[in-house]
This record gives sequence, C-alpha cells and structure tokens, in this order.
Amino acid sequence: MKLYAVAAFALLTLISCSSDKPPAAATTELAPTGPALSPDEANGATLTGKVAFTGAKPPLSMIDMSANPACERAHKDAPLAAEDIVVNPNGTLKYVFVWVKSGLPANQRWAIPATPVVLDQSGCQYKPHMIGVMTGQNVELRNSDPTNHNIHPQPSLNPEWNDSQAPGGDPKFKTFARQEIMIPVKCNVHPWMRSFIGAVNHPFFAVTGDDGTFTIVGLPPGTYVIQTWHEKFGTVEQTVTVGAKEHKAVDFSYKG
Amino acid sequence: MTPPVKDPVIHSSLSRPLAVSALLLLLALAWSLYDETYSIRPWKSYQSRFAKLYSRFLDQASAGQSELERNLKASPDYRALDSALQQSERESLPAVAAIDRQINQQLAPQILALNEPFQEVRSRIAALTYQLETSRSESAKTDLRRQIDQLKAETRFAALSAQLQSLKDEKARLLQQRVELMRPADALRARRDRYLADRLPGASTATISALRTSLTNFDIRIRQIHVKDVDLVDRCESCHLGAREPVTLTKASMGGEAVFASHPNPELLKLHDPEKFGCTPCHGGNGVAVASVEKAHGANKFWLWPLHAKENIQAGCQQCHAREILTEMAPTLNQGREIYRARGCIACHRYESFDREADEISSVTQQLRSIDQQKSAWTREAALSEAQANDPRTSDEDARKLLAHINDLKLRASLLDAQVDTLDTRSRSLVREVKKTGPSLKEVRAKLRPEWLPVWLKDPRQWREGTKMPSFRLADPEIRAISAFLWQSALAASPPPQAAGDPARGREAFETRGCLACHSLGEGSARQGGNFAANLSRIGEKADYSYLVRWIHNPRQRSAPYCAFEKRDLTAEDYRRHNLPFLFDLDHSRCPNDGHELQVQQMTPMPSLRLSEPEARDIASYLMTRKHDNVAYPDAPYLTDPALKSQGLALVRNYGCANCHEIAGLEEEPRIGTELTREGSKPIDRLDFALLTAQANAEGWLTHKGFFDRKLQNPAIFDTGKEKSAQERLKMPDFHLSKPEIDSVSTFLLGSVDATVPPRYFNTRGQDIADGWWVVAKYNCMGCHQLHPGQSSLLQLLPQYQDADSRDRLPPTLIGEGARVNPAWLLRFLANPALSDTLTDRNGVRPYLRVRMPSFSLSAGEVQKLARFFAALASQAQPFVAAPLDPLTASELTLARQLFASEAAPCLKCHMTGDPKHDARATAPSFALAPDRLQPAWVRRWLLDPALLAPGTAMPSGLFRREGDRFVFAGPTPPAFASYPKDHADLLTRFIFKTR
Amino acid sequence: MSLSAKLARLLKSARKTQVAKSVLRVKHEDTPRARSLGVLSNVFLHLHPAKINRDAVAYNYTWGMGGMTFYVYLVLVFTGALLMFYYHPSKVVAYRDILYLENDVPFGKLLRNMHRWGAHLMVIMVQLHMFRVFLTGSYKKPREFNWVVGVILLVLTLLLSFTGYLLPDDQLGFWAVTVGTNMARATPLLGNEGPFGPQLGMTPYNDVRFGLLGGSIVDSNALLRAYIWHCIAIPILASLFMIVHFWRVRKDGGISGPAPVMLESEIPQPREP
Amino acid sequence: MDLHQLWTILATPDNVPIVLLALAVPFYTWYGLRQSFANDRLIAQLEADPALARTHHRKTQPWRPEWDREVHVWPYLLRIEFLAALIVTVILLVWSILLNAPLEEPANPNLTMNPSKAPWYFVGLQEMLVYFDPWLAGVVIPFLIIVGLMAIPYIDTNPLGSGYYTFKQRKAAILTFLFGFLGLWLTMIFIGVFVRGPGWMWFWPGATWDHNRLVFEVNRDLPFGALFLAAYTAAAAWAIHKLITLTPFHRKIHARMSRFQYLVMQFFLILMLALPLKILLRQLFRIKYLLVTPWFNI
Repeated sequence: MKLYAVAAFALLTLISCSSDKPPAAATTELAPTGPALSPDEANGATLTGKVAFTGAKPPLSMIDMSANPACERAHKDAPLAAEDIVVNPNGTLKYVFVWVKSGLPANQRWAIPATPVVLDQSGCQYKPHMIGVMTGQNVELRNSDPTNHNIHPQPSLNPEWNDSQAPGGDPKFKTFARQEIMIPVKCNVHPWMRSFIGAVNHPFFAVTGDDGTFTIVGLPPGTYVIQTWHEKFGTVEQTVTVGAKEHKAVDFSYKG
Repeated sequence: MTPPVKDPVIHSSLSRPLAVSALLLLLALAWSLYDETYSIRPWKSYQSRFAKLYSRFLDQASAGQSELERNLKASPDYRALDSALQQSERESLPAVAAIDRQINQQLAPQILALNEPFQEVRSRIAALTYQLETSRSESAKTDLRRQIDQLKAETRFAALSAQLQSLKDEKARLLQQRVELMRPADALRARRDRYLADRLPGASTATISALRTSLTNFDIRIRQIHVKDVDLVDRCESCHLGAREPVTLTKASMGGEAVFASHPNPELLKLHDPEKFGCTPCHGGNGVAVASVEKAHGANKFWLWPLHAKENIQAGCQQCHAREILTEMAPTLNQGREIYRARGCIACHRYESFDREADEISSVTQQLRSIDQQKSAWTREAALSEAQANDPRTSDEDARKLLAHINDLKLRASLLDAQVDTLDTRSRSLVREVKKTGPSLKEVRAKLRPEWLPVWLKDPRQWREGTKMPSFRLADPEIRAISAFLWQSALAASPPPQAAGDPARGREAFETRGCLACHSLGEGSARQGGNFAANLSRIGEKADYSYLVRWIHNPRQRSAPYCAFEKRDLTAEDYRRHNLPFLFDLDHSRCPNDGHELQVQQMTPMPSLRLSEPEARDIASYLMTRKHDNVAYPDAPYLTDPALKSQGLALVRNYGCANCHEIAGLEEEPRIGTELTREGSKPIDRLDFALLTAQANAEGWLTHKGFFDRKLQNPAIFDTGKEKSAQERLKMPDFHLSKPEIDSVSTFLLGSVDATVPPRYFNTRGQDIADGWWVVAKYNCMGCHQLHPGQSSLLQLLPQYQDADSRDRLPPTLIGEGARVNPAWLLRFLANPALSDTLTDRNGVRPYLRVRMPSFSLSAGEVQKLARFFAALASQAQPFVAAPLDPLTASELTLARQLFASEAAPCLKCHMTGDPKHDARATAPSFALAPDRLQPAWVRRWLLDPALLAPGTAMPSGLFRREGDRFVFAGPTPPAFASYPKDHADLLTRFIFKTR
Repeated sequence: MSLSAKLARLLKSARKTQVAKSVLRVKHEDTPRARSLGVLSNVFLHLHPAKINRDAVAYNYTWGMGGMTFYVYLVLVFTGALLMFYYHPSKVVAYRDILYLENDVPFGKLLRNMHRWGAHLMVIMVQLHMFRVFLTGSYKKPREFNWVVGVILLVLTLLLSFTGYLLPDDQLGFWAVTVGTNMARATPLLGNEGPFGPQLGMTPYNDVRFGLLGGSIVDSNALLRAYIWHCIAIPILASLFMIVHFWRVRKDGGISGPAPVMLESEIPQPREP
Repeated sequence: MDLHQLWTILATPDNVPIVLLALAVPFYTWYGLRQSFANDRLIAQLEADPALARTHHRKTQPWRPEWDREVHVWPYLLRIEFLAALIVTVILLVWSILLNAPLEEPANPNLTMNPSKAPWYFVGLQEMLVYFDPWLAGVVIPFLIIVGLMAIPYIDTNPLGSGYYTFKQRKAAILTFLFGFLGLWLTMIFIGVFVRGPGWMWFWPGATWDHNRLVFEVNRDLPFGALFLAAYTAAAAWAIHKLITLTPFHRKIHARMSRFQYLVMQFFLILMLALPLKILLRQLFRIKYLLVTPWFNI
C-alpha cells in the first residue's frame, strides 16, 4: 500500500514539473564550420568549354585619351580599343566570367589561395579587363603608368572605397568579404577606364581568354548550375552533372 | 388533560440561521480577503511568472555566453595577453610579498601597541588644557601648566608621538612602493579584460550572473516611477517587468509572454529617461491603476487618456514636439504631419504650429499697426511738450526737463523705425513664403482645355492616380456650375503662342534635368519618379502648349499681380494710371496705388530650373505627347453661361476650394474646417458620431481613434442615414488615404492634446533644425539630396541612376553641408544657384552635371533658416567665423604650385580649371570657388579621407599618408619637397585658399 | 468527568475571578432576573426594555427595518471615518484621492464600495421603515411626535446621501449636485430666480443657493461645504434625532404591536366641545 | 427593442438600488397587506360574535393563557437583531466585492453630461421639473411632502388600526398613502431613472437612448387656467368630502375630526391629486401652465 503512495507521489511531481513549456532553443544560422578544402585536382572533375559569339561583330570603338596627355603619349602609335566587347578571331567572346553559381555543399569552407590576383593599370587601361578572385583573397593593384590613377570599385554588397595610387607607387592589397558577381571598377581621373572583379566564395570560376575558352578544375562530383556573365550581353546559365575524375565540355554562346 | 402546548416564541431556536449567516459572513470576509490580495492585484501573478521565465532565460543565455567566452579565451591574442599578465605578476610577486610581510608582521602591531597609550595621554592633556583655558585665577593657570608639563615629561609624550608618526610614514611609503610594483600587471589585466569585452556581443557573463543573483531574492512588490513635482505615478513596470532590463528580452525568449519583452526602442529611453518622463505621458493609460489590465491601460469608459493603440504609439511624441515637422524615431508621426501639410488638411483645418506663414503675417501686420499707434502717440506728446517748453510761463528748470523729455521721445520713435524696417522685410519675405496647396485657378482659362475641367472635377483620382486633389462627391449640376464659375472668374490673358520644340530632346532633358525628383511619369506599375508633385502621364490631354512652355521656363510667373490691400488683381490700367510700365517682379513689388507689398509670384513651391527657352519648348512638346489617345471629352458649352457663374461661386465658397487654390475674388476666404490643434483631447461627446453613436458604443469604437480612423477612411460616414439637403451634408472631401496613411494621420491627431506635462518637458533643443526641416519639407529638397544618414534621395532610386557611371552624376549629398560651406556663401548660392546673373542656364558650382539645381526664389527668412539649419545639423558654432590661415611664403607658394600641377597629383585632371575643353569633361567643381565657398578645416579633412565625409564620392582617398606626426603626399613629390618639414595637406589647403 | 463538564467548571471558576466580576456586573445565568439585568444594566442594550410583547419578536411585524437602518448607519459611520483618513475635500486633490483609495490603499476599494452601497441601502431601509410604521398605524396617538422625528430623520438621510454624492468630484457627482442645487435657485423669496426673490434683492451671489454652494457654481467651496455637512453637521443632527427617536419609542409605549385588534364598536365617542 | 441599452441602464452600479427597491417594495406591500387581511378576517369574526370578542386575545398569532404575554428581550429579541445584522453585513460585503462604486471622469464644468440626473432618490423631484416650474417642483413640493407626512398623525383621527395591520378599518388612509408613496414617489423615481433619457426625453424601456433624437412638442398654456384651477379645487374638495363620508363608519371618523384637521387634510389631498392631474394635462393635452402671473406660474 505504501508503495502505491510513493509511486503516485513521484508520478505527481513528474507531471507537475514537466508541465512547463520546454525552453525555446536559440537558433543561430549555421556558420560555415569544418576544415577549409582546396580543389582536389586529382580526383575532382574538370570543366572546359568556350563561349561562342554569333551575329554581327560590333565595330571596335576607339578610346579618346586626348584629355590626358600622359595616357595619349603611351598610345601614340596604336590607339586603344575599348574592351567592353572583344570578339576573338575564332568567333569566341573574350572577358566572359564563368563560375559555379549553385550546387556546391552549402556550408563548405574553401581554402583562400595565398597568391593575390594582380590588377595592373598600364597605358591608362586596366590589365586585365576582368578578374575573378575568392572572397578574402588579396587583389594586388599596381600602377605602372607615369600618371596618377584612382581605383574606385562600386560594389553594392561590399563596403565601397576609392583610393588614389601615385605613379610607380607600391602596390595596394585589397580584399572583398562578400560574394558579389561583377563589381565594376572605374577611375575618376580617366573616365574610359573600366574593369570588373568577380568575388566568389569558392575557387570554381574562370575568365575566357583570347581563345574564348575556360577551364574549371577539381570540381567535386555533383550537379551544378554554371553561369556566364558578360558586361554587355548579360548572363546565361546551364545545369551540368559531373562525376569523379570526369572531363566535361560545356559550351555557351551569345548573340550579337 | 392534554400535555401543555410549548410556547413557540420561547422554544423556537434561531441557532441554525445564525450559524448559516455567521458562516456566510466568514466566507464573504475570506472572499474579500482573496479579492483584495489577488483578484484586484493581478500583477502579483505576473511577477511570479516573470521571475520564473527570466531566470530560465538567464540560465540559457549565460550558457550560450560562457561557451562564446570560452572559445574567445582560447584565441591566441587573449592567451598571449594572459601569459604576459601572469609573467609580470610572477616577477613582482616576491617584492610585493616582502612588503606585505613587513607591514603586517612588524609595522601594524607596533603602531597598534603605541597608539593605545598615546591616545590616553593625549586625552588627559586635552582635559587639563581645557581646564587651563577656562580657569579664572592666574595661579590656577600656572599650576595646571605645570601639571601638563610634568605629565608630558613622565610619559615622554613627545618621543612617543614622534615614533608613532615615523611608523605611520614608513607604512605609507611601503604601500606606495607596492602600488608602483603592481602597475605593469594592472595595466596588462585591464588590456586583457578590454580585449574580451570588445568582442563579446550583448551583456557579458558578469552582468548575467549579477542579474541571476538579483533574481534569487526577487521580491514581489509594486514597481513604480514617482515624479513628485509633476504628480506622476506610473506603475507600468509592475507588470512590464522586462521593459528596462539590461538584457534584451523578446516575446519568444520569455515563453511567448509579450508583456515581459524589453522596450523595443532602448535609445528612445536614453533620450527620455523614464525616471523623469515616466511612461504615461508618451503612452497614455492610467499609470496609477494596477487593479486590472483594462483599467491600467485606461481602456475603461471614463478614463480620458487611453493607451495609444500599437499603430498610433507615436502619438505621444506630438505633445512635446508640436513645433516640429520631423522628429527622429517617429516615422509614422512624421508621415502623418507630412500628409497634414502636403495634402492640404492645413488649408481647411487650422493647426497652430503648422500655420507658420498665416499666423506670422497676421502677427506682423498687427505689430506694425501697434508700432504706428505708439509712434504717433509719442510724436503728439513731443509736440505738446515742445509747445509747453516754448511757453514763457514755464520756468527754465522745467523747460530744460521738457527739452530732455522731447529728445528722449524722438530717440525712442527712431528706435521704432528700426523695428518697422525688420518687420517690413519680414512681411516682404512672408508674402513670398505663403504657398497654396493646389495650383492657381486664376490661370485656368490660359492653361487648360475647357472640356477637361468637368471631367477632372467628376473624379480626379480616376483621371490621374496618386493626385493630391481629393474627390468632392459633386453632383453633375454642381460640377457644371463650379466649372462655369472657375472658367469665367479666371484671367482672360493668355500667354504668347510658342513655336513647337523637339520632343526627343525634351524627353532626354525631362529625365536628366531632375524633374523626376518631384514629378512622375507612367501609370500603375510603370510609374517612375517622385509623388511630391503630379503624375504627368496624361498632361497632354489637359494643358495648353504655350502656357506649358511659359510655366516650365518660369513657373512663378503670374499673369497679373495681386494686391492684398485692395483684395484684387491689378491690371495694366492701374499701372498706366500712374504711367508706370506693366512690370511686376521681385524687384518691382510695390503696388502703384497704395505702395503695399504685391503678390508678384505664383504661390507654388515649383522652382524655376532656369532652362533656356528652346529647352523649355522641347520639354513642353515632349509632355504634350504624353496622353491617352482616343479619350473623348464631352464639350462644355455651359462654361461661358453667366447664369451658372453665381451658382458656381456659392458652391466654390461652400466647398472651400479657395482654401487650397488661388481663385479670383476669393483670396481671403476663411478656413471652412474646425481647428484641430487640440483635437486629441476634445471631449468625446463633442465628436459627432451622429446616427452611428449607439452602434459605435456597442462595437467599442466610440473613441477618438474610432472617430478619426473612420472619418479619414470615409469623410461622409457620419452622414449615413441622415436626411440632409445637399448644402448641409458633410463637406470634407475624400482623400483616398491608404490604411498606413490613415494610421499616420490619426496618430498625429491623437497626439494633438492639451499638455499633460509641464511646458519645461517640451522639446526646445534644436530649434534651428526644426525650422529648417519645415523649409526642406516645403520645397522637397530630399527629392534630389540626401539630408540625413539612412535617407536616400528619390533620384538615387531611379533606374537610370543605378549603373556605375551615372551614379557620379547624382546631385551632391548634403550630409555635413554645414561643416563644408561658408554660410555667407550658402546664402548667396541658395538665393541664386547659378552664381551669376548672366549665365543662368547652368549650375553655379557643378556646371558639368545635367541635373539642374533650381532657383526656389526663397525669401530672405527661408534662406537664413536653411543656412542656420545646415550649420546646426553639422553642429557648427553660429555665427560662422572663418579660421584664419597664415599666408603662404613665396617658397611655399612655388612648392604648392609645383605639387598641385605635378603629374602625380590628379587634382587638375578632374577639377574644372577654366579651360572650356577640359571643363567639358571635368567631374569636380572649380578651385576658383573654393576660397569663399569652403571652410578650411573641412577641406583639410576632405583631402585626407573624402570617403569618410561622403561615402562613394568620386574623389579618391589615400592621397596623403601619415609620416611621423604630419601628413605627406602619397605619390612622388617634386625634389624641393624633401626639405619641406611641414604638413603637405596644410600646405595644399592654404594654397587652395590663397585668393587668386 | 466529561470534557464539557470539565469545561463548564473551568468557565464557572473563571467567572469567579475579580477581573471577570468587575467586568461582567451581571451573572450570565438563565434566570429571569439575570436576563432582565443583562439588558437593563448594559449601556448599549438598555435601549431595549427588559421584556417585550411576545409577538413583536417575530420578523413579520416590524420587518426589523428600524434596527437595520440604525445598524447600516453605524457601518456607514465606521467606514466613513476610515474614508476620512484618505480624503481631502479640495478640488484638485479629491479625485486623485479616490484613485489613490481605489488602487493603493489596502481594502480601500472595498471601503469605498461598502460606504456607497451602505448609503443606498440605508435610504431604501428608511423608506421601508416609514412604510411599515404607516401600515401598522404606529404613528397614532401617543406616537405622533415620534413619527415627525422619523420624517426629519428621513430628510436628514436623504441630505446625507446627497452631500456624499458630490465628494468624489467626478462628472456624475458634479452634475447630480448641480441639478439638485439648481432647484435651490428657484426657492420662492430666497432664490434669485424664485418668485419674489429678485424683488427682495436676491442675486446669484447672495441667495440660498449661494449659501448652499459657497459660490455661484459647484466649485471647491461647494466641495468643502458638502464635506463638512456630510461628515460632521448632518451625522450629529441625525444622531441627535435618532436618540430622541429611540427615546420616544420607549417612552411612548415601546414597539406598538402587534396589538390586539380594536373593533368599530369600541370607538370612544368624542366629548362634546 | 434595444436590450443592450436596457441591460446597461439596469446594470449601471448606481441604478442597482432602484432595482432593489423595485423588488423590495412590492414584496413588503404584499407582506404587510397579507397580515392586514388576516387581521380583517379576525375583526369580522369578532364583530359577528361579541361573546368571543370578550374572551379572544384578539390577535392572529397563536396564544394560550399559560404562555407569557411578554418575553425577555435577551435572548429572544437580541438574537434576531444579531441575525439581521449578520445578514445585512453579508449582503453589503458581497455587493461591495462584486460591484464597484462608480467613478467617472474628473468634474468638468464646461462639459454638461447628457442626461445629467440627480441622485436616484431625488430623480422623482427632477421629473416634477418637467411639469412644474423649478420653484414649485424643487422647493414647494418637497416642502409640502415633508410637512404633509408630518401632519398625518395629527389629521388621522381614526383610532382603529393602532399597532396592528388592518386594511378594512383604515381603507382611506392606506389607499392614500399607497397612492402617495408607490403611485407618485416610486413611480416618478422609476420614470426618472429608466424612462428619461438624454435631453430628459421620454424613452420607453428598450428604446435606444439617442442623443440626437429630436421631438417636436408645442406646449400651450390653458386659457382661463385660473378658472380651471378653481373648478378643480372645488370638485376635488367635494369628491374628497364625498369619499370620507361614504359609509357610516367613515362618517363616524369624520365626526371626530376638528374643522382645522379637516381643512389641512383637504389641502394636502387636493394638492396630491393635483400632481397626477397636471402630469396628465401635460402628457395628453400638451398643456404647460394653468396660471400665469408676472411673478410665478403654475
């Protein structure tokens, strides 16, 4: 009989204290954790392809550098063509930014390469016209012109800055914290100068060169959406599935 | 014999009813006890629940916090600091220990031992000296002195005190030495703790643990704020316990009980410390009542100051911020005020602090009149006393006094003249400051297509979405009569016909000159531009081309000046009578007949963009192409029917059109609406719910909020079911306000109450800023410019300004303008932004910008208000005194010029230099303007880091780098600079400011 | 010995002590003498006679209205005194005090409610008491004068309640009293709007209404005067008349019934004048 | 039928006493008259049998010779008084816990409450304001009520019914009092509280009290009012005389009355009847004043 009493009492206390509502767990979105991977070229997939350009080739527009004698002197023999639309002899488009837009594991951290990406200002022009860089990776800005330049990227997701760089001055190192596809960079002294920086959270991106081709290596197996971005012709997307150690060709094309 | 019958009275017993009623009484007492302690004190259960929830929250929070703290402490920097601290402590430990040992073991006991006898002897001596001083006889004095000396000798008092003193000094020295030893260790500890504190978001574990201990002895009592002199007792925190807790509590974190959440706006509490302000002055409700939630929130029937509803919470601000049009942290209230001002409520409903111009005009004219009377009184008295002075009968003495008196009177009269002058200028500028909500209807004949008028009056919103014009529920005959009156009362003069312009160039100009900051084009989702002014998508169907050209060229141009004294528009005839040319503008604004101030401008806030004639024609012809095609307008022959005119006049006067529009003959119409300055505390019986009273009472909206919300939603709602003739029906037109707009206006009205706090609570700080905001709101400066952080101008949001290049072609941000420009220059610039009387078709400072800084022809008063506004906003000292700059020596001049023009310095690449070819492509103002436009201190700060002062500016940072304690030019400097010791930025600033 | 017996013995011995004897002058016994003395020697109880008409004990004759009115009057005096601790009769402070009473004072709300509902109860009971006295013809000879005193007490009760109505200084009280005192303005001869009033030089500032209110409108003076009437003047008057009333009840022959019925034939013929 | 409004009026804390009165008075009237009829039956029986009349203890309550005529106050009376006190305290306490004394907005002299009513016991007089001028309704009528009440014992010469409930033996007195107390005083209070709404307009119970209600009434004075007044007085006096000398019993009582007592009684009864007459004249025929003089009017 006593046993019943004790059991009942225990049950009672149990009910009374469990009746309180469980505390609401504080939810914080998952910050990327775990070790930083670098692209595994050995058994990752490699993506290659080219960006074709069909239709009429737009006329090359010359840049008028008369306002700035120093720049004009640098190009007195061959006047400079604007690089907003550069169609390669083999009918492909140069300066197209190709990157893996989605499909990578969400909170995966990628190793940030130590070597900075160089963006040179020579002949009153950005060389190269377009670069890709990982978020947190250094961009090395050089001024190999005799005249003063000011580098004025205009991101909308990253903090904006505008630094002047004296001729022959020591290079400046800048990084971009958030992923932003194509930050325009201009120089207020030379309004025609324009370049684009693509800041990406992962290392799988490339810029088409003189032959209009791009290669992305070390892609872990999976299905991805590959996006190409061009200054004037906008973006094109394709979904592609790759297995381990697979060589896949993905071609894009823009109409003039 | 039958047994004797018992007497019922004697033998009946009342014990049962007595017992029952005694029990009932007991129960009633118990019930009253329960009622007293619990049911009318609900806050007790609130507080016990709060203690439970809060302690659970703190446990969980501290767990999260300590985990964060642990991995922060694991970070290398922290460990380095910590080890340095331990290391320095280890070094100083032995010495410190020795000192401690010496003090505690030797010095302290010795001092203690000596102290005791020393005190005793000293007190005996003191007693003796007292007797000595107070004794009368000389012999007693000497005897006592002898005793003292003998005592001192016996106990060797002098030696004793000396030794004691030396011991104490020794102890002090040792302690000081100890502090010196510990100093490095203490510094390191401070740095380590600050490292931790900087990286720990929210309350540190220390505060959390402090809170948890305070919770252990959490006593359930009434928590109240009692401000004695204002007789304010607020007990809100007896239930809203989490309101001012250092840790932010949310509804979720407190187990779903919103009552314990912390105050959503902590920095507001910093500004209005509840200890001084309490809660009810802002929130309403009955601070004293704690018997029930309904009573505490003042929701019971007879409480006059109920708690403001959630959407009207900012009504509380209006009471103390009544004179402001913009109050920080009160967006809804600001929107309500803006609607009240911009949509024209002020035109019909007087509101004290809103009625700035009209009030000031009446007060100025009234002051002028009283000054005249005063002056004439004094001059008459002077004349009389002069006559008396010259009278031979008055003595010389009196004459001299009278003469002094006369001079005194004349002096005072002259002082009055000074006052009259200021009032005159004030009244001149006031005439220019008064604006009307709607366009002038005197020009209807010249500017409109006749058939359009009735279609527009029928339903303005249907013709032009987002228009300010409300719909007046007019019947067709009324529309016809009003249109006829307007048409016939308008001025007959029509502007000279204009040649056609090029619509393509007009479109490009319209989109880049900045018209879209106020106006908008496109309808529905395609609508682009501001809603400060009208949507021009169908202007083509309405406007007359020639008038449109004149209007775009100079919107302030009138067809005829208006004389307030004669209350009519002057005609050419009035001028010819005084053989004056029919010329009236800002310089010729005197009335030929009586010299009073004329209204020579259209009373519209629309500025003149100083466009050239051809460009005005282009824009006008482009706008004429904007119309819906195939829209049939029934023709309106009745417009010229004189019979309808008088009928139309009565209707116009009845509906109060003249309050918003300037109508010939009705310029001085009184306001037809009730004054709303104290509407929030008008007794509820005075708000006429008409036939809906009973329903309102039953449904619980028989309150101020119920009345305002429904009246704004449908102004004729309180006419429902009433038998009324057309004339008697409620006149207030329907403004088609959206729900948030209604909430904001009713917040504004709910806040317009009689003061419940003494006047010293009212906000008088920042009067310049408050006045400035009025002018900024009136002319919509925020359409083009950014005025306070977080606010983006309208142009910034237009799609054509989103790409990289055009972002630099936006109008400059005005954040920090007060610190940038010299106020004297600003006065000149605002008066004439072209900065020249000849070259007006340009921007004075930034000619390279397509978007045009217009001329608002501000009055002197408004310009001064703006100058003081910008200075106060940048918290600059007023009046402005330019900091003196020491002139450049010859060598410094050459040095500066070399650097300035060197290839390495990009200055002349962007800034205008005066050479037209270069200036065509320049993107920054010319240096010639700098000396009298800018402030030197600002220029120096700007040179060092422009991005700090105006983020996203085209001017690059990093031109100078720090070297030692001075700034040096970052790029290669001409050789002569090697020997120049001083700061390069200073040099360049002084170079810029040397007057050419 | 059973518990109760032991208890009784204890009680009896307790009563023997000097203290008990000095307090209880009459031994609490079940004898007619003790019962009579118990009532006659008690300062409060000797309001009652020693013995009473057997049928008057039943409820249905007197309905207990007189007694209950007096009891409620005592409750009102008690709660009223307590309320006076918190109430200040000045214009600004009065309303705040009521709020203070309602929210702060422990049992304050209960106190105020008791006082108000007690007042209403007393007014009802007074009228029912008059009704009973009339129905039982208890005003007839020799109790005529006591009826007159009763009527005076009725009027005083109404005045007590009327002056109390104004004290919370809220709209209800203010307008109720304004309506009430507006009638005073029309008193013939003494009111400035009553007949023959103006002829006698009555103006709004010296007529009887002004006397009542201490002003031309119901203001702080009216509040103060109502307070003094309500708390001091009328209660004293009412107590005096109650004493006379109780005294005359006893002196005019105690509770009037239920008396034996009288027949028509037994009406004594009036002596010829 | 606006039951919501009716309920709010009934449930307003300050109207609870009137609801209590409306329940208590009928009950006690029934309670008293019941005992009167019992006594009347006894009286009839005794008058029929004189022998019984000599021996009977002449009370409806049971009695036997061996019972004492008088009982001790302690405990028999005091215990019932104590019980009554207990019950009253319980009622008062429960009432105070459940209902709160009303506290409306702070007094605001320039905001007239509509309707602004006197406390419930004076509402009857306030109702009289509709029919009479303030000096009459506010001062004269209350004064006459008081003096009238005081005069009752001195003008009621009927020796019967002293100390026991009877209706038959005091028919005239009881009917007059019931008419005065229930018919006039309580009815007027009832009208004043439940029927008179905003603007002191007549709202039948259940009608919504609408502040905006407009009623068109044209009251006119009665021509030759003075004549009517005199006629009424004469008729009333004659009718009253007729009534109190109706039966031989009444004539016997009348004979005991002195001339002065008779005049005072006539005066009060005429005035009492004048009230309902004036009310009827106003309600049915819209007649305002009967007698208009430069100084006062009735």
